[in-house]
Amino acid sequence: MAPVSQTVRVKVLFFGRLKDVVGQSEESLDLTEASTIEQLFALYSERIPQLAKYRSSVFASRNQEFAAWDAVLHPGDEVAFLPPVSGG
Amino acid sequence: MAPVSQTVRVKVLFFGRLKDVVGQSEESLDLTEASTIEQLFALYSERIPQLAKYRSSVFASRNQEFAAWDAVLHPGDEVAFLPPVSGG
Amino acid sequence: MTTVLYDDIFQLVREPIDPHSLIDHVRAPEDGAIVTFDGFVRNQSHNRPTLYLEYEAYESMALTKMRGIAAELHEKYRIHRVAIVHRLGRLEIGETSVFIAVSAPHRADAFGACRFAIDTLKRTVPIWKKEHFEDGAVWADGELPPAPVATPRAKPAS
Amino acid sequence: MTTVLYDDIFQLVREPIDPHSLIDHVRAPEDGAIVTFDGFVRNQSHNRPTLYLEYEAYESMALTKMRGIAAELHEKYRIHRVAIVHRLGRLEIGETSVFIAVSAPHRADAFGACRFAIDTLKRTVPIWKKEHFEDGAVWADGELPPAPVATPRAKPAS
Repeated sequence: MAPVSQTVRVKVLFFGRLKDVVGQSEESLDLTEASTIEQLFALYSERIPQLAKYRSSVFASRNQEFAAWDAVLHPGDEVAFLPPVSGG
Repeated sequence: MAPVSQTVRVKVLFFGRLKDVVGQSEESLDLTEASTIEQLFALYSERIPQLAKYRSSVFASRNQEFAAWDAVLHPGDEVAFLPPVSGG
Repeated sequence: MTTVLYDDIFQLVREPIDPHSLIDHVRAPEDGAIVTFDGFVRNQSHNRPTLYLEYEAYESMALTKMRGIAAELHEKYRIHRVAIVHRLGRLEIGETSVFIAVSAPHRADAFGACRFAIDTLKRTVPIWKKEHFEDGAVWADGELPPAPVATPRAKPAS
Repeated sequence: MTTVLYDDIFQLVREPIDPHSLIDHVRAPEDGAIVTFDGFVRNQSHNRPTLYLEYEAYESMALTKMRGIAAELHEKYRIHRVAIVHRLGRLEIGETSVFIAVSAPHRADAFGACRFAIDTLKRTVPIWKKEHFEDGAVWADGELPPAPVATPRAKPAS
């Protein structure tokens, strides 16, 4: 059978200064094709150009674990973009 | 002038297991000639032979500071014989 | 797979932290040492007077990370119990933002584990601090996680 | 000769130690970190159940030594205040025998100084512990001071 294209619904979270830049802390997003975390961030950077300059200092998590930027997203994943942490 | 021999009065303290061995914690002693801390300890070891075996593990203080065994005692000195410390 | 259960505490709280209850929790007669770390709000940052701080967290991940730190402490050190609590929201000068208590039979383990816990928390737990000054507020410069994340390239799609 | 005054605490006490008042004493808004060490009576020693402990001290020298440790901490570390308290007399299982609190602007100094303080106290402050067991009591094996004492041979008699 040929693969059936279907949307991948993910939850996307922004924290710290990224939340301020994006203007929201959380949204659900339907990706029309299999995407990596890198591609997801690029999608937001198209929408909000000033986000791009944070790319080098941002960390990503998937399902509450630090994740690689080339990790491929699955339906139901929770992805977060995290500035360098400053707790303590 | 020839030196005049005179007694040197010192205060001697024992702590921890040394106090148990000596049977008292404190006494004033008149030394009939200039003595070192080593000689003072030897004096007590003559009186209480089992004290001698503690010599290698004992520390001495003079006037509340750790002191060398060959330090010469002066009138009014407070000398203490201290087992290895175990505070904390 | 072995599951080891420890009676540790991990909390994110919005009320003032009570160190005494945490110390009481980790204290047990088989121990002999407790080391605590109390991090609290300084009255200045880079020589600018601070008005107050605000902390926010990615709460679910932060709690997972705090639990992970405690598990690592039990692996690396001979310790008894751990309590790690971080406060969120608005904090005034002098208020405790993070409190860590570690009990152990011997002091070297208690010191090592407590130090490891706060160092690791500051690098890996997703919490962020906004510093409020007379003339505005800034997000504090943060710390980078310790090592690059491995790429799970070899993992087949399921 | 410069005299530097710090608002530190050194105490030998015969009543239970109150950590909270000591922590409050060292805490100040210019700091950001407090590290504490709490040493308390274990329920066993070398696998023998302990009934209770008794501590005695050469009190005048012990206080001098504790003051010297604090002075050394201020020289070696960038810290703000120190509190060092040791209890004497009879202590029951679980009771605190020694409590140390150090405040500092940054955690590395607070940890380093607190660790140095307890390590140095255990080697150099004249305090002794008698352990009471079911079948008798023994003086605990102690620790040796760090270095041989220099001989003041060159000093002329005055």
